[in-house]
Amino acid sequence: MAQEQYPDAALASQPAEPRAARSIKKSGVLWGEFAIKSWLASCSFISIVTTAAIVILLLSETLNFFESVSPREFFFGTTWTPLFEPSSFGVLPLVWGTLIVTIGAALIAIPTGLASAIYLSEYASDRMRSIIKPVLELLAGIPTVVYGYFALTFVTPVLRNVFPDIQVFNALSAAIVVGIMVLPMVATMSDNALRAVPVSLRQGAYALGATSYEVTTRVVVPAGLSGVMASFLLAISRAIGETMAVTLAAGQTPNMSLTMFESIQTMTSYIVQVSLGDTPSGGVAYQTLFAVATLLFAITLVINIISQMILNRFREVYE
Amino acid sequence: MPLTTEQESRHLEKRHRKARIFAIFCAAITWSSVLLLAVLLYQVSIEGFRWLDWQFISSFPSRFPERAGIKSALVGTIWLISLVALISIPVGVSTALYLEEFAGKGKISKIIEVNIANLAGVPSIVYGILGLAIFVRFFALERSLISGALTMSLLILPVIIIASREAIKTVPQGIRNAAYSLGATKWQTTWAHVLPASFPGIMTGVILALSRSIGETAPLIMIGAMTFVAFLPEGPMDSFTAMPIQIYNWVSRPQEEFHELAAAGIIVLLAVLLVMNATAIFIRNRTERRMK
Amino acid sequence: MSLHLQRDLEKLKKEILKLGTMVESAINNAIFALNNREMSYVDEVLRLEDHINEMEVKIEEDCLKILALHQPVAGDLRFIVVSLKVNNDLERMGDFAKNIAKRARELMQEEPISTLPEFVNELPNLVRTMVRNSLDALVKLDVGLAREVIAMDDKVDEINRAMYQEVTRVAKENPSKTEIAISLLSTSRYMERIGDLSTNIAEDVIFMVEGRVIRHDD
Amino acid sequence: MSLHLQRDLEKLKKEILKLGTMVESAINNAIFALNNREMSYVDEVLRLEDHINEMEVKIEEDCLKILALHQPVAGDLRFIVVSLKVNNDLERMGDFAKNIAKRARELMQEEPISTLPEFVNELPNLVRTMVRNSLDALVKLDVGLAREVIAMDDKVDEINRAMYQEVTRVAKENPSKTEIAISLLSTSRYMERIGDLSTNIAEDVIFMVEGRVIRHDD
Amino acid sequence: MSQFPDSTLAEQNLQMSKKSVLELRNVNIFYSDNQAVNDVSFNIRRNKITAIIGPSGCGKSTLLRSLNRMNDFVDGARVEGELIFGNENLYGKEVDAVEVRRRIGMVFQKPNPFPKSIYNNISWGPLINGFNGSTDELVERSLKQAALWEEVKDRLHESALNLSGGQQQRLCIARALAMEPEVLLMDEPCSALDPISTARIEDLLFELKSSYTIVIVTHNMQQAARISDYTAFMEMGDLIEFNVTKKIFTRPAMKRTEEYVTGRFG
Amino acid sequence: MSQFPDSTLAEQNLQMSKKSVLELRNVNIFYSDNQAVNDVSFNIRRNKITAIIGPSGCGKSTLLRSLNRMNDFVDGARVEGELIFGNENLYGKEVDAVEVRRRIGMVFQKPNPFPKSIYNNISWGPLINGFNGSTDELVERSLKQAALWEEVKDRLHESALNLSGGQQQRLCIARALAMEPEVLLMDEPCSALDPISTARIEDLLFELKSSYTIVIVTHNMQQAARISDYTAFMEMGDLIEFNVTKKIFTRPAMKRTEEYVTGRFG
Amino acid sequence: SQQDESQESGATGAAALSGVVSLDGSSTVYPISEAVAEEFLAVAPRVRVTVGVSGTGGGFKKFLAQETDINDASRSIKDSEIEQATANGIDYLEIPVAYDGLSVVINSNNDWVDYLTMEELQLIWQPGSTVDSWDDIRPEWPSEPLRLYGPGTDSGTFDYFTETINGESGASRPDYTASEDDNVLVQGISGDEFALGFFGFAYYVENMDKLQVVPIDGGNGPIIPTETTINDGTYSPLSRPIFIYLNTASMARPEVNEFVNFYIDNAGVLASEVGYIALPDDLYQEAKDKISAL
Ligand SMILES: Nc1ncnc2c1ncn2[C@@H]1O[C@H](COP(=O)(O)OP(=O)(O)OP(=O)(O)O)[C@@H](O)[C@H]1O
Ligand SMILES: Nc1ncnc2c1ncn2[C@@H]1O[C@H](COP(=O)(O)OP(=O)(O)OP(=O)(O)O)[C@@H](O)[C@H]1O
Ligand SMILES: [Mg+2]
Ligand SMILES: [Mg+2]
Ligand SMILES: O=P([O-])([O-])[O-]
Repeated sequence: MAQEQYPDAALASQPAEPRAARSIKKSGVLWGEFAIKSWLASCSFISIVTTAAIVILLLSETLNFFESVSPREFFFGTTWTPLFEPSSFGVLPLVWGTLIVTIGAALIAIPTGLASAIYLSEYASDRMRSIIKPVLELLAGIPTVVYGYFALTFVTPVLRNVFPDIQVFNALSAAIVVGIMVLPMVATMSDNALRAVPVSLRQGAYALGATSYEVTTRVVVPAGLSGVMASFLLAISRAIGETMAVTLAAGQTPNMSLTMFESIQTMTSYIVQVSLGDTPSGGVAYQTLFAVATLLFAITLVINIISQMILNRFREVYE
Repeated sequence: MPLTTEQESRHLEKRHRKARIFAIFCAAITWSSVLLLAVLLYQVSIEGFRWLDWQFISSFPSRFPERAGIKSALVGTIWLISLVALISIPVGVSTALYLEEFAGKGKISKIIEVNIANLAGVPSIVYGILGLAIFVRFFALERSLISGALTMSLLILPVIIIASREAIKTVPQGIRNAAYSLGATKWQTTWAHVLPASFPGIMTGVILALSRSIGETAPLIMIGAMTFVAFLPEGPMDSFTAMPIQIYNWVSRPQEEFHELAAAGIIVLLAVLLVMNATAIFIRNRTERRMK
Repeated sequence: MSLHLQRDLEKLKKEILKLGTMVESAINNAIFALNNREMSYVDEVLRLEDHINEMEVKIEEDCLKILALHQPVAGDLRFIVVSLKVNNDLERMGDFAKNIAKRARELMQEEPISTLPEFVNELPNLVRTMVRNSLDALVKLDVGLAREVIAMDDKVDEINRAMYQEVTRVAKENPSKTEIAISLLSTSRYMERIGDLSTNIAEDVIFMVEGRVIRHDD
Repeated sequence: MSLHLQRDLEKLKKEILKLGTMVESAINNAIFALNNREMSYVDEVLRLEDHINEMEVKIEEDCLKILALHQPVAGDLRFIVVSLKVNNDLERMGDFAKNIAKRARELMQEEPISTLPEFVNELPNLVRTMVRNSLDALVKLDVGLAREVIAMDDKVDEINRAMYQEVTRVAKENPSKTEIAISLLSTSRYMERIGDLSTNIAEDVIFMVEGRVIRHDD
Repeated sequence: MSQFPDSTLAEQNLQMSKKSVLELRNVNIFYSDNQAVNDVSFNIRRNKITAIIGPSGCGKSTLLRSLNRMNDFVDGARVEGELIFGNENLYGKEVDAVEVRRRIGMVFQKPNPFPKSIYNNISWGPLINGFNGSTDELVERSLKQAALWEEVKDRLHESALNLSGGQQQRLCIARALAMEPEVLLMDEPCSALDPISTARIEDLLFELKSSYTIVIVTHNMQQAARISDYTAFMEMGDLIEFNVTKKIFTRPAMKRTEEYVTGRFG
Repeated sequence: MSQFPDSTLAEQNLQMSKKSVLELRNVNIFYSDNQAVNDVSFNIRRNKITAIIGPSGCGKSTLLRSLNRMNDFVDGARVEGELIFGNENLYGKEVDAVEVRRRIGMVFQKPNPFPKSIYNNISWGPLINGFNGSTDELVERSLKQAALWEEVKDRLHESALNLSGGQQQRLCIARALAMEPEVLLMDEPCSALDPISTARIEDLLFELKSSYTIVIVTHNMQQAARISDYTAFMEMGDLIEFNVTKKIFTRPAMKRTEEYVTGRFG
Repeated sequence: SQQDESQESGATGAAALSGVVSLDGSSTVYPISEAVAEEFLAVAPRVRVTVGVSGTGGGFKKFLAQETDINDASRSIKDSEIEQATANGIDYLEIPVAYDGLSVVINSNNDWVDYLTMEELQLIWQPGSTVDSWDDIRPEWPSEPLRLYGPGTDSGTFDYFTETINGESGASRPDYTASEDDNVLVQGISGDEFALGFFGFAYYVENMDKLQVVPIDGGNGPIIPTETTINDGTYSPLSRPIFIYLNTASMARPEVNEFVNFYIDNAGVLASEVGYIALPDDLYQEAKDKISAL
């Protein structure tokens, strides 16, 4: 009988009609439940605290920086030589360097990553996929320093055979290795997204007499676009934030060169240069680090907000 | 009556050709990515294999390449990764659970969401600066394993949170309803059903996140992980070194032998990564199979 | 609702009406044959009766088909069940028309005897009206008309009883007319039965519309 | 299959059988009353007839319920449709039993006349057998038995025709017996009709088992 | 507005309150500002199967979920009016929703076994609710009640996900029964199943009603017709007719009910 | 083995081959080593609706998919025997599966519109197949045929995913019709829909059969009964009975068919 | 939590010492500190010596936050750092430990450069320099583009080079290929026929097969950097001392004291082992004196 199953002090004295006797009223506050919820909530506040800490840390020094350097020079200047004498604080070359490496990496990682994802989800057998996917994931775990040297000792020499006048340090090979580095992210996440496209859609297309090419490019990829875009954006974020490989491969020459054959400097590589280098703290030169980091933070924030908006748009379309 | 007319079949032939070319193209791209990895591994291993022996694993760093080893870095990395896992997995998964299961769909969760997405794009070196300021200096944890682990945890938390949330989202609502309708509280439901069911997806995030943290150099240097450490850390408050730092250091030495040592170090690092990923994938597959 | 079911129900309705018309005309012909001693009308009735039988089987099969294929409920279901019964009733009306026609054929051979005027005029008219009205009530789902039909039945019974008195009187007075008298009594009974069956149909209509069984209410 | 449907079908079957038993006993009582001039049996028949009517309404409602709630097909559906018809037929047998009982009551008042021995013995036996066998055939789904019932109907018709001859002869010879003769003829006709209805039931059994309509096959 | 045709009241002819487990009195349910259920009142009889039918979106599921406060998990859902269960209003301030759900079980449209063993699927609910008897017995008894014991007794510790759809649904029923609920709510429990499994579950419900009170939402009118004792017909949030099932399907009191059950809608 | 009871042959009473679009002759279908369909032979009549019914797992879907070579996408699936379509064996070496699927359309259990506009959903198939007439007209014609035009004509360029389930399924039918197929295969096309949408689609099929040949797999026997002209009953991969639908549901020739349609199985 | 277990100093007592000695700072000095730490381990196995690499500047930050005992520095402490030290009340001691020669190098295929003068170097590297082809330096040299390589602006090497050549630390033309990693520069120059660059002497020594070093004329004729020329000061303007800075307060800890002494005793030998040039002995002695004076 029920009252034997669910021992309850109030119940023991009323064996006659356990069900009617038992009340559905609350017996007290659930402290355990409350404590757990508080713990979970506080965990999620860590991200807010982290962001706040980053912002405070970066902004305080950045404000100091703007006391000595005019925002006009910083945002619109085209020469970045904060550590030279005479120094100059136009951040555009760094932004430009970041831009071309990111774009280059995206141009490499996105098409190839997507093609790989298509291969994995549409053509490869399950066995093949279960082998290739972890292999690609391994590419994501290789230390970035290693990628940097890979660029210098393998990619650039290979490139030289094609473009003899390419410099030793160049944006192109940096973009290539960063592209390789984020490729697994695009490939595996897009693969997940494409596989999430219901089989029924593919069947629907095949049943209309479509070929595999038509089904993939016109139905599956558009249908999985939301997840695919998410992977692109995450990959781009990662490419923007990538540090060591770029520093090693692209050199550290702030430069607004139009070709990718020359050495450039990205914002991240400038941040490493200053923070791991020789610059004494306190001076304007040191504060540039924070100004650049703040700008980078702001850029990634804007990209993220825009991409959230884009993603939400796509989500609405494909439910 | 033939199935197709002459003109139709010509058109069809064209479409078939396109499809074939596309399939071959995609396969070629994928295999060249795999090939690239092979080239990379080959590059690394021809340089490093010569040095890869027990002596290398079991020795501390040295100025003599033939005596130098990766022991302290390897142990440091294992310590670091374990601590990072201990810190970041519970916190990350808790955050994900909170956002998916407990928080409403209000402004605050939206803000937290954008926040986390944004943190995923902050360069690692900035986390280094943050870790130095907060853990090393403010909390006076010094240049210890725990400072490194906390910093690294902050760095990878967004990845774990985002992946875990996606995994939790895929848990069918039906399972929750089933538990609630049995008179379970929210936490009982979450703990007994949502969490186990989303486990494989969470593991994927953990793999990606820990892989990233195992190879990160800059933030560790920033918060002051050592390079030469000739002893093994015994607790989280000890100073430490880690494999990427050791590798970075060797690589920037003038002597060719050290470059080769670096390659050997990379092989060890990849092996650790492989073991870790394999374990995680194994656990993931096992739970996945149990779920199926 | 399914067009298919709607179509099938429409078709069934039409068939029932057609059967009704056939039965009505068989009854009319039989009565005409009886009153006017017209042999050709007897033949017509026999021919019709064959068609009525065929039609009845077809309607029953259609009802079965609709039940099996569309599984109707509520009003639709009642309509099918009523159709089954009306179908049955109409076929029996046909049978009685045939019987009347047969008696008419027998009576043609004999000298006519004088009988009640109600039997010659009122009864056939009453019965014909009942049949027509019951079918009308079915078509129009007119409960009022159905109740009128039911009310008419009393008059029919009354005439039939009167006929019995009259016929026994005739037979007793003139034993040689006994066969004719019995035949006439039979036709009267057949007409009374047709009236009864019309009453059944009317009751079924009420059941169909109101969902209430009233046939044993009296 | 649904236990629910199975249960309802079982119940329906039982009810039909019960109705059959009631009808059979009404017929037996009516014939007994007729042959043995037993007034109490007449009353019993009238009492039974009331129950039969109630039962018939109930069975029809149950059939409707099963059709509406379970939407049976194939064999089950045919069973319900046959039940509807058998139900109807049994109720009419009940009506005829009542009529026989009423005639019996009339005849009791009068001197008995001698009539055909077949009418007194064979016809009632035949009819009773037909009723019982048709119900048996229904219960056992015994097509052979059903065909036997159908075959017996010819004999019944024959006796009925003989009775007509006999009755007209008696009435002619002795006009004062005309009423009695007509009453006797009526009871004979009622029995013949009961036989017909048994034949209907037998035909329905064949339809149910074989899915073929045979009633107008002759 | 709810409608109680006279004929129904006449037929029921019993003291409702004694026979009723749950009484709905002027229940209104809102999603934010949209009203999904309008002023519905009827009683759910003990040891009977009550079916709720009606066109898609008429509020069947909403109403059903309100009966064990599963609506609490739907953002913006709000229930007004009284739902009396054992002298208490389910939505009273003092009432513990967790306890309500323990006492009023639910089975869902898609079978949703936990990805655990068959045994654990059944024992989990009672265990978290403090059951300390023999779980072996409990599991056996529940599975027997759900007519699943024979099929699974040799593999109680295998994953519940290896069962067929129909078996899974019966497992879900067994799981709900293990809590010994007073009322069992079911939202289209057979719509994901093939006809054989559906027939099994319908038979099961028929058996269960001797000990439980069952409320079932179904799109399948034939199913409602087959298994239920009472049927509530809803349309656009209104209770159009609540009646004995036989009545609803042979001679409904309301024209709209007739139109719906005969398929003449829209 | 397939069974053609005499009564059927008598009733059909026509030159089959002229009236048949597809002829199945001793069709066997295997999944790797498991045989899912055993030696099935029957003809699919032009401008008729043929329903395939049978218990879960009896091979209905497998058989249906074999009719337009959708089985090609199932690993290990193998079809033996002859499926004659316009004098050619569908599985002949010379036959192009893409072309087969163009001529024999298919509609699936769950509505699966492409996440594109309504207009593009319809025009896509013909366009990739080299259609070069007026797509506007094509879209309008197809939507009208699928009885959807009135409901969507003002929002042709909105996403098809905004449609209700029933509308989506009709869109999928329109999409298939736009290819002007000779045969339309449907695998449980209404099982995901509510009764109102189901009724709409059934009505639609009824209209369509004047111009198309339709083969439908359904779990819902009432549906098969309602809409089809011929019914094939399968069990464990065998074709037990192929007959006029009315026969199957009033007096099936085979005992097992009777048992199945009356619900006495297992 | 370290405790002094022995107050004694000297080799015999060292074995009993325990505690932590932490070094951080320049990557240039790191190899020497590592070598010292490694050797020290042999005499004082229970002392935990840690050496970090966070650059001279980064190292000073930690040093001035009293997080380290010793800072490796490839340049002298700067004014801003001195101010901070005073503010934090830190007393420190600079100890030179070795010389690092700056090598000016060219591609091994370059057959026209025989030597460069300090003036030419300044011409090339000064801020606003317009020299971008070899014949801008000397007209007889080929009219080919001149591509420059050098350490990143943030390294001690760069500071020293600019100070020496251009007269002001950090004053340089910015349009050269920069990398913080000298190995990377080696890669660059060895792959570029028209390259000219400079970096630490140790990296030249390890890559002599790939590059040519340019003799520098500092006024006394072209001199090639070698151990000898650096050690005796003849390769004068472009060789610099590298240092360790010690927090004098830490010297109170015997293990630090012991370590620093050990460092100075062995710096010369170990420096040359890892590619640097030992200081003249008297400089080491001077350092030892300063320490004992504490
Ligand atoms: N979570 C929700 N938020 C807002 N509105 C809702 C929500 N759930 C349901 N509704 C709305 O409430 C109404 C009733 O929905 P409900 O799900 O109860 O219908 P239903 O009768 O169960 O329909 P179905 O038969 O399709 O399951 C619908 O108009 C629906 O759109
Ligand atoms: N891809 C497959 N690989 C192996 N076996 C399969 C595959 N698909 C189906 N089968 C097997 O083939 C048989 C027939 O399956 P099929 O899907 O045709 O049945 P069905 O009649 O459509 O059933 P349902 O009514 O459940 O859809 C089943 O035994 C099934 O297990
Ligand atoms: Mg619902
Ligand atoms: Mg199927
Ligand atoms: O690391 P450095 O300060 O020597 O460049």
